[in-house]
Amino acid sequence: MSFLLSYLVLATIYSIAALSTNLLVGIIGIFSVSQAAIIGVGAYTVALLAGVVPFPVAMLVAVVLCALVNVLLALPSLRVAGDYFVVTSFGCQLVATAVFINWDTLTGGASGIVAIPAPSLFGFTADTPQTFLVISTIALLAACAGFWLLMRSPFGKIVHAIREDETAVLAAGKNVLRAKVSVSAVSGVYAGLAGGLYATFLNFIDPPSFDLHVSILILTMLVVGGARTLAGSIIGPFLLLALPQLLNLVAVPPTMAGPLRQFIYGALLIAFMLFRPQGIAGRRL
Amino acid sequence: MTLEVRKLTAGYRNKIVITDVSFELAPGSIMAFFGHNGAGKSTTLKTILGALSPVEGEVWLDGERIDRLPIPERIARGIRYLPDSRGVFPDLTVEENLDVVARMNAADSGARIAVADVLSMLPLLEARRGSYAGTMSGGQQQMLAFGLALLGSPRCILLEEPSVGLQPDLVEMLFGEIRRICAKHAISAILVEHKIASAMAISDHVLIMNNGAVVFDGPPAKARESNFWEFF
Amino acid sequence: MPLRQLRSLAAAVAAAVVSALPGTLAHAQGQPEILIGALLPLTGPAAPVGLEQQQGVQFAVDRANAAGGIRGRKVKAIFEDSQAKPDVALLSFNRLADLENVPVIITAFSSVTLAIAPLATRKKVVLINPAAQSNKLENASPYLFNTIPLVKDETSAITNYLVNSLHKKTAAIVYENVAAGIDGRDDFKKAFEKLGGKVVAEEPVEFGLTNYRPTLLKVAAAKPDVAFIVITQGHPTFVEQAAQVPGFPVGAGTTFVNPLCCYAGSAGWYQSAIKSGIPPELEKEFNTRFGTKSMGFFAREYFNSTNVALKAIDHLLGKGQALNGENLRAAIFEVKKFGSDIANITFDKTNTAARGVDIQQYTADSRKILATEEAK
Amino acid sequence: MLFLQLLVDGLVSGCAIGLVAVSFSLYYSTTRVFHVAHAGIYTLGGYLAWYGAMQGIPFAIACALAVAGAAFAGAVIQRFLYDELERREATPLVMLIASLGALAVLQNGVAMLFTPNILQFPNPWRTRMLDLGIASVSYAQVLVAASGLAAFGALMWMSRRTLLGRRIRAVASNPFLAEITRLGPRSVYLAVMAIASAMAALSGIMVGLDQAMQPYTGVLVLLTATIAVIAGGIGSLTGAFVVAVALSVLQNVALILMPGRWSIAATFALFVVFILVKPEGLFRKR
Repeated sequence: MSFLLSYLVLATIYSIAALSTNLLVGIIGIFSVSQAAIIGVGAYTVALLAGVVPFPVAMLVAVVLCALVNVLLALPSLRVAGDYFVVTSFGCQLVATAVFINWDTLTGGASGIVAIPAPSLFGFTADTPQTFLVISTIALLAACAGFWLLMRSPFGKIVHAIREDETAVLAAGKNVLRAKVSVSAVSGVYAGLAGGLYATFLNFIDPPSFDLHVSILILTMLVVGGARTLAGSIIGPFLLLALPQLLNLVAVPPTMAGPLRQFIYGALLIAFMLFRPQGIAGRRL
Repeated sequence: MTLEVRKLTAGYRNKIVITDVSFELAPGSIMAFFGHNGAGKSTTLKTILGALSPVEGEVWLDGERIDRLPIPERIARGIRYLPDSRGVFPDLTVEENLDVVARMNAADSGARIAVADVLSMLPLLEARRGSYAGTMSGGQQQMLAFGLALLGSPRCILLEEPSVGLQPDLVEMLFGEIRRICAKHAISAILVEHKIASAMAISDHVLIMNNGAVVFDGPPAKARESNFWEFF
Repeated sequence: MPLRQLRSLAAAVAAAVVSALPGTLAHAQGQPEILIGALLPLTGPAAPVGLEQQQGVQFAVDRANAAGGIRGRKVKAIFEDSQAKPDVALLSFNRLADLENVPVIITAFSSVTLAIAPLATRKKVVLINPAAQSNKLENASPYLFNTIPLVKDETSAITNYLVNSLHKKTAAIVYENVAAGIDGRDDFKKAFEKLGGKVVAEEPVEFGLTNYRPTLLKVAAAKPDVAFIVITQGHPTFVEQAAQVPGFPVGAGTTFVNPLCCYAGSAGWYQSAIKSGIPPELEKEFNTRFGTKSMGFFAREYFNSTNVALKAIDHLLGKGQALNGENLRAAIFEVKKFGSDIANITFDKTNTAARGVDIQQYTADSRKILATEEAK
Repeated sequence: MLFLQLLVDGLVSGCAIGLVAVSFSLYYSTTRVFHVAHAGIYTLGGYLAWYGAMQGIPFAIACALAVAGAAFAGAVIQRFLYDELERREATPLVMLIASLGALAVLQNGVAMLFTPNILQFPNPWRTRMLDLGIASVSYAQVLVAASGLAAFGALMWMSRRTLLGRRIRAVASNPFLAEITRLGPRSVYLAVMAIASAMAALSGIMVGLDQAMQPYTGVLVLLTATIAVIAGGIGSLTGAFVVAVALSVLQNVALILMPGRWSIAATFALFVVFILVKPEGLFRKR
């Protein structure tokens, strides 16, 4: 059943991506639509390094780089808030996609990078969905544990307070800047992790794998699953990745199938926002 | 009685702020309304206006029960509200401010006060007709806000801290206008104010609240003698 | 969402699942259907192309069934949406391979095909690529068959003609900023410069956008002898806007630009074309079936490639062998020559078909063949 | 002259983007809802007009019907989505996500109804050329520019001179006061949405007439427009229009110096820098 297994692998990878987005959007309230760009940075880094250095080293470099880039992209939110930042974030996403496509000496351009080696660790190579699922599940569990600990820490409480009322936290003498930067960095680490796993699982990456639609898909996963909670970031990806497979069972004319699926995604977003904005297992947005 | 508030209990989500508030207001009379921050003054005014729904109690205006009506319906019957700030449309000129409100309320039966009346009542506005409201001083904006509240056929004006940010001479002038216009047009007013002396000077009636309950209700003379000032 | 609504939603989903089940279970009884998979971009910006490809596949399947099926067995095409995205395609591939157990999958788009090629090798599923031309497809998988020459081969044919027969010395390149366009750009540049030509401008157009004017103006301003065009979408609009640009040079391209033909604005332009014919009665049948005006390049190639798969399956069943990917791969090499009204495709040791290439020139309402370079 | 032709083409496309920018700005500054689905309305307008034209309806009438249809669609979104959300006290984030949902519904609804193919209008006159001396433009381009300028002018006039215009500005600048002075903010929102949708649709129709249409192109147009709105200064209609035209001209003319493949990225990178340096926009609101 490698269909089921590869579905599970992708769902775990997207869960890590959703956690990354959750940290920014749900936890500190930076509405980012450029998470796919960060995941892309992680994926390209690992793809380029995978054959050169051992897998864990490539992963480490990707994770650090992503943390840096994510902090850099989140910085404008300190200066411009709300809808302004959404547009800035859109802009960052488009710039990233253009770089992936046009910096072709490094990224392979629009044709992407093929034959990325599967991850190998202590002589054990994860080149099937079965073995990869072990790696991706461990990664997801680690990410969940990190998220859980972060939320329970005193630091997590400050972060929640910032989303509720930033000025009050500032007035209380807490370091808002440090809190925001730290959470962005953790979010970047998660994105790098997701990107590295994605590249080594698919063995192939190209710019559209990290474009605006992917950012919005991850956001949709987060929203449907439920923002601000751990469970939401996991339920969402598992559900939304399964949905197209379910829809395949419904008899519709093949020409309609594709737009219909996107149509249903849209309708789902509307329905959730109207009737259950906290998603399936989240808290009030 | 223009306004009767009977046993009003109201508040926000899961939090009752005022309990059992009752008072009456005669036509043309001004009620000074005092109390600490958080005593329930604003909540009372907002419940009369309709921005909050009462949990219990009733509000009557000119013999009609209005506490279940939506805000615009209450405005149509003569309730007016002057917020403590942002009482004007900053992107419109003085004339446009008055014009748009007057025209949207022109269909009311018995609309008595027109734009021209307001301009003659508040000559300061006449001089600034073409200015954008947002560019005017706080005092001028407060005058305009008061003017907007007068348009149509007001019966009862709820004034929330009208003196905030005004120079003392302007406060006296504004309060004088309020007194004069209310008397002339038989409009009643509730005046929430922390400039106690100035407010008392133009009031017929004083209401003091503490912790969501009315602790004093009587004429200004009696209020001056009472011991409720320890609350302030 | 109130519980009641949730429940009715769940009921609707369940009903849909149940109603679809008989269809998927049908082949479990009696003479089993022959299933072939097709992984096409049915949504997103690439959907117009995907839908045309889908019609081609469906047309071949319909005709096979109308003729009594393959050795008495009905054929069914199972379509999966790739959205032209590798990760979506990966899941769809696994669905087709694991759940439906198809021996062969017809693919589209270089990125998608490249992403699933390693899996196809591992799972022994034949991939047939009828239209993607990325050079990386050449050695992507022993199970991948390209029924179309890759971009470098076709490009060299038209480039030869431009330089040697038409004596063009300078060229500008207008390319779509996606894999196919970029490959085309690079291959043309390499081939053209090798023959002594000079590329004076390289200008991209964004996929899915329809304002070509700034690009066209810039190309015209470079005053090249010829403009090499690599776009896969929006051809009529492209010609229309090129005609509005004074001094726009004569255009040239490969099979991709087939639909540029036959407008006043593109009269005199050249293209190479993978030799592929279409009998008028077949095109008419296609048009009646799908309500189209012509059977486009993608429809033809996907129709033909589906027939390649069916013919190999027929060969396999004729030998009494089990229908699986491994046997099918061998069968394709055994059959070797797949002749049809549309094209003669030969797999001679390599996985990429050798096909003849025509050099055509357009008039305002038709095209004529100037030269033909036969398959080597 | 390459430069002049690029300049003129940029001005023409700028009028179309300007119209989207102005309508987005009008709606955003009045309601503070970041209405991403505006891109879907832009797309819908073009397809409705195309459908009318394909039925043999004269272009002007098809255009009018499509504009009315788009205005109606916008009003439906306002009434049954944004109003409902506001009643539920939804946060801006929830509104934005719902709007993204509405965008997907509109784009894919159009794709399902009219196919996702690139479609062209059947009217033959649209490609005829007009020589302006310094540059030449198609009849359709003339219509793009003329409709953009006319609609912008009409909006400015409406905003200054009519009761509705004053109500809109009043509601935009102080919604609570508008509620308690009976200016009817809800009906103003509905009217603003209808007007904004009509304008976006007009732009979508004219661009579709000039170039061609695809269900998914509206997003990039809207993004460029929102950049113009923010750079122009939120609430300044003139700012939005002027910056949109300037942006379009800049994108076109910059091609002389820069490879085209970097132009979209350059625009957005420039914007990100701009927003950090001057977040209040170029045209300060009074």
